[in-house]
Amino acid sequence: MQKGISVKKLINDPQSVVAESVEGFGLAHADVVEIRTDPLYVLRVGGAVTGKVGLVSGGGSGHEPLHAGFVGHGMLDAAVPGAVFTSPTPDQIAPALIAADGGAGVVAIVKNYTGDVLNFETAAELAEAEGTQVRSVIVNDDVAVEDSLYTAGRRGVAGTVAVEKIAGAAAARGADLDAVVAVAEKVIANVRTMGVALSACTVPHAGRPSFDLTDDEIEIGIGIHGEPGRHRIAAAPADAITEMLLTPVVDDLALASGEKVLLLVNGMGGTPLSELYIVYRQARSLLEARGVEVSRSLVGNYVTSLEMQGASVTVLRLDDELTTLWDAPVHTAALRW
Amino acid sequence: MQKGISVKKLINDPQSVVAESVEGFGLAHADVVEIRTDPLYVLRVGGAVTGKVGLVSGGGSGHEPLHAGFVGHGMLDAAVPGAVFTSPTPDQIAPALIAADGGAGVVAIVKNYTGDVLNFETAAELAEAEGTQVRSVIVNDDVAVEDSLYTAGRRGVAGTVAVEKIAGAAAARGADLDAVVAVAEKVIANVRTMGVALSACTVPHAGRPSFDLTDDEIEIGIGIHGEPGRHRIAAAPADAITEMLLTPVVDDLALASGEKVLLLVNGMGGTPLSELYIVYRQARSLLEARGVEVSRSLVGNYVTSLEMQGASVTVLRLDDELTTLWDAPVHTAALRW
Amino acid sequence: MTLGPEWALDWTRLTAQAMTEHRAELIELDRQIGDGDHGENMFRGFSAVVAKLDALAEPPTTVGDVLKLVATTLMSTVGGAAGPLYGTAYLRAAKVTMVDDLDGAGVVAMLEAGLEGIVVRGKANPGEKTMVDAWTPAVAAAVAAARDGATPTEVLTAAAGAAEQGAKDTKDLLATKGRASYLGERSIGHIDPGATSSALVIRAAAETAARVAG
Amino acid sequence: MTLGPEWALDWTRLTAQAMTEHRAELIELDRQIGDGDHGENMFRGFSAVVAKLDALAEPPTTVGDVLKLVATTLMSTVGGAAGPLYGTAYLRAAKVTMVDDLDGAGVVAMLEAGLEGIVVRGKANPGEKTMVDAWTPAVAAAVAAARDGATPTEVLTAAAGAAEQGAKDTKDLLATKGRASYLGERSIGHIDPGATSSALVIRAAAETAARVAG
Ligand SMILES: Nc1ncnc2c1ncn2[C@@H]1O[C@H](COP(=O)(O)OP(=O)(O)O)[C@@H](O)[C@H]1O
Ligand SMILES: Nc1ncnc2c1ncn2[C@@H]1O[C@H](COP(=O)(O)OP(=O)(O)O)[C@@H](O)[C@H]1O
Ligand SMILES: [Mg+2]
Ligand SMILES: [Mg+2]
Ligand SMILES: [Mg+2]
Ligand SMILES: [Mg+2]
Repeated sequence: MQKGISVKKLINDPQSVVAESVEGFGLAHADVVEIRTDPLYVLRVGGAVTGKVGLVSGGGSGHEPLHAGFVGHGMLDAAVPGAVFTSPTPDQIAPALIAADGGAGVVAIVKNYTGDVLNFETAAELAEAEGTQVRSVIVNDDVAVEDSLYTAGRRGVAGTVAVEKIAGAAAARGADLDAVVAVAEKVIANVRTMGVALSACTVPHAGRPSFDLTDDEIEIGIGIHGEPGRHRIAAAPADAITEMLLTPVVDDLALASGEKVLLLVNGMGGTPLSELYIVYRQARSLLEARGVEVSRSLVGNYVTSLEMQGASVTVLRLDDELTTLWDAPVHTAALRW
Repeated sequence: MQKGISVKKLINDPQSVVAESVEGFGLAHADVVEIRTDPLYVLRVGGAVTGKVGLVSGGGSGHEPLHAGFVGHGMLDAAVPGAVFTSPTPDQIAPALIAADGGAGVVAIVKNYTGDVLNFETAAELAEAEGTQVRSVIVNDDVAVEDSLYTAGRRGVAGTVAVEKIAGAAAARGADLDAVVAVAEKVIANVRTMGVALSACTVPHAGRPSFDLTDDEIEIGIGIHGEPGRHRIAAAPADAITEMLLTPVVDDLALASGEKVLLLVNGMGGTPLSELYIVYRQARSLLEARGVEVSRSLVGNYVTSLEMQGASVTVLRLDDELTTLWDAPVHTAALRW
Repeated sequence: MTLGPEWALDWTRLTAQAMTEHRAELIELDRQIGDGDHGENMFRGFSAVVAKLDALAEPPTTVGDVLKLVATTLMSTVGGAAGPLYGTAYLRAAKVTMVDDLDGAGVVAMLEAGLEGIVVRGKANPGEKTMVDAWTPAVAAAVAAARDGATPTEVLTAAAGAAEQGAKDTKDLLATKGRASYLGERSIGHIDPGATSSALVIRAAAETAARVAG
Repeated sequence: MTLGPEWALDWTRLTAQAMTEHRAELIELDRQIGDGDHGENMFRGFSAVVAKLDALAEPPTTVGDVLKLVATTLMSTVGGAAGPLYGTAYLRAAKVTMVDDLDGAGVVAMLEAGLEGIVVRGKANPGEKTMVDAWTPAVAAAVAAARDGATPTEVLTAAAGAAEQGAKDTKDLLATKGRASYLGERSIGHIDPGATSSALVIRAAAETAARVAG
């Protein structure tokens, strides 16, 4: 087997990974979340805030701290974890939607994968039947998936953090359902991401790495489910790789000189923070060379793919509204200011 | 070569890893730090606070976010990064000590390694010669190193975060040099750590993993420099491993029923957050079974060993003073509340 | 020979057994062009179905009762893309099988409803490298066999063979739906996991029908 | 024959060359029982020393001048344990060699001062598996040779052989100082990197002395 891959894990039974991990998470962060089991979901401590639009997200596990790490004040009201890399089921999602409803309706933030979209769709129907108004937004920031005519459409990846943070801030300051959906859609329209993998990851139940990569190969255009990327190239210096990631992002956004952006360098889980800052340094310098101002930054492991080594570069075009909402207070397990 | 090891990195020239990474770090966190080059160190933005005791730490790089990620308000005033896993030199440390001096003297927080101790010793002499009063505390929380008669003494590992946070809070609320040293020593006397590695890490210039481990072996009692541990055992479930880590920690602290503690589960860099919460869950349950109350928690990658897979369990005995100082506001790149 | 609720129970249990036996194979197929969970998802779902069957107080009185239980259980335990797709397929199939016994035409109607459910949910056309590429030839073969007056067992056996061939034939297809579509050209050369599990489901139907038929 | 500043320059450059050539070997030794940086540290330090030598405006007038430059440069570029230890060794050696020329006794005094610097800083006793275990036999051999009236070259050659043997003999020792001590029993069976680099330093001294002596 190739290097860069470990099949060893700090787990007990592969079947109970999600339940045990979420339980530990709930114990460690009892100041911001409470855990509901059977069905399993994570709720903001104290439950829905009366009169506030609720925000719910979810998806397969393995991307921690996404989504549970973003439940709390000023971001999500509930998160629904599926099995590792497997979208949760409607009977988990629907109760979370209902629990997050403070009477002003709920926005479901769904990453664009067939499974997530279908399961959230059904869940929304179930919740609506119980009297909870649900609106969904679909995050699809991954520019690696080029032509949506020939694919299931762009994937939702690291840009999800920006959607959750900004929509969460809008809801916290009292925006109504339409307004929260509108600002979420605005983020989605202005955020793009591209990722690289230096190694694969190992899904607990699979017991072997998600793809095979030799010592001098890397995958460009990966998603966050350990899937192979669009193409494989020879290993290259960080500066060159960063340019390969940033260029399609900037081009797709058609960023012009003078614009301001949020630059998010996201680790896939197994890459040292120090390397993320090397990528950040180069991405920032390339943006500045185009006259783009990096007015906000985030560097760290936010939307991961288990222990995969690699990173993604996300750019969000900012205006005053989005900047103010980004800066608004947030208090969750993984994001706080 | 064994699995669990990648020699691929998101870097450019191995010789410039630290400089580029720190540069990126400084750009991303210009709200809390400023970077000094030649010699290289990280300073709290705006420099020393007049009348406040300065706090400086440092050591080899490769443990990010330690120490630079803890520079800011309520924690460190300066951090000095050496080459990867190599203590910085006196001519880097001395200017940082001097720059952190607001007139009330400086406390140097040194992890107990021969290199760090010797280089900080020389630096303190140089800084004293320039009129900066320097006191040093030596962090040595690693219970894996059993008998200091036959070793260089216990190593400083993840407990360093608690020392820096709590001493930083004391300094921020106006404690004088003696008082800051006293509270740092109190933390040191009451904090213990033990770690495990599931895989090794690769130092950039070495180009090959720091030790060899087969697919069904793990190392118990590791440090944070990719060194092998005290012994090697067959891979085991997370709950069993956690017990092996927690037991010597609790025994060494002689924790009694009814006591309160801070429980820190620290990732070595390449282990998913979800697994750290599985370890946290079991460590907490074992502590509670002994009647020990986990009144504060921290789970995440704080003192890492590049991309090593593994974790450490740290317990700090808390009293009201330490709890209040732990809870005090902090605003750094990696710790904020 | 017709097929009743007893058969539907046998079919379901044999499907669960097939998912256990082929769990690793389906994981491996999904690892190649997806995210490596399809075998685990189907295994988890059908294990839950068997648990539900074991706990049944009353024996089901129609084929549709069994299929509805399978539908709701898969929907709430499988997750991913396969959960809603199989869930809807079984739900639609249940609606047209709320009868004691299925003859050849009844079996055809059941398969048609299943395929319809998948297409309604997933909006895939044939040739997009999905489970539709197992179900479409299966339904066509079933229709042809029934037209020739085949027994339910013969209808299902024809459908199973066609589904297996359909699944194999996904190898040369370029994926344009589901997770494999992200791979673009690199999806070619790999068999679709969902089409493979679909063929297992239909083969289990045929095998248990043959047993009932004696 | 005596050894002057020219020799000290040659010695230093040859040491730098040795650290370049043995960089990977020293990293590998340190990887086994330490943190894998010793070769890189010594390489970085002596590369900086050579850069400083190349930039010298005036040629140094004593051996001590050269050794002092080496000392301060190592101190500010090596880091880790080796930086302060070698730095202090060279600094102490410099203090006793502020002369034009060293005879056999002068060479002995230089080596003794170097060892003393290491011990003052690191507080290791012989047998703790550190660089002290190369320097201690080296000094002993140098003392013995000088007592027998050996030339500086002969003194250094004796010291180099003893240092090499001392470094080799660290293999069977249990480390109780430095990073290797954390390994406990597992440190046995590996040669100490710092003792090995020490032997390289002293061998370079002997080789360049032999060249000067013709
Ligand atoms: N739009 C679709 N229509 C029909 N089948 C689909 C569609 N999308 C995916 N599939 C099927 O689902 C299978 C994958 O299921 P699974 O791995 O369980 O879910 P996920 O893709 O969410 O991980 C694919 O092999 C394919 O056969
Ligand atoms: N207390 C000590 N006294 C003498 N030599 C020591 C001592 N501690 C360590 N050493 C030497 O230092 C060497 C390691 O140097 P190096 O790898 O550069 O530093 P570090 O251990 O900080 O990574 C060891 O091989 C040993 O010879
Ligand atoms: Mg999946
Ligand atoms: Mg070192
Ligand atoms: Mg899948
Ligand atoms: Mg070393």
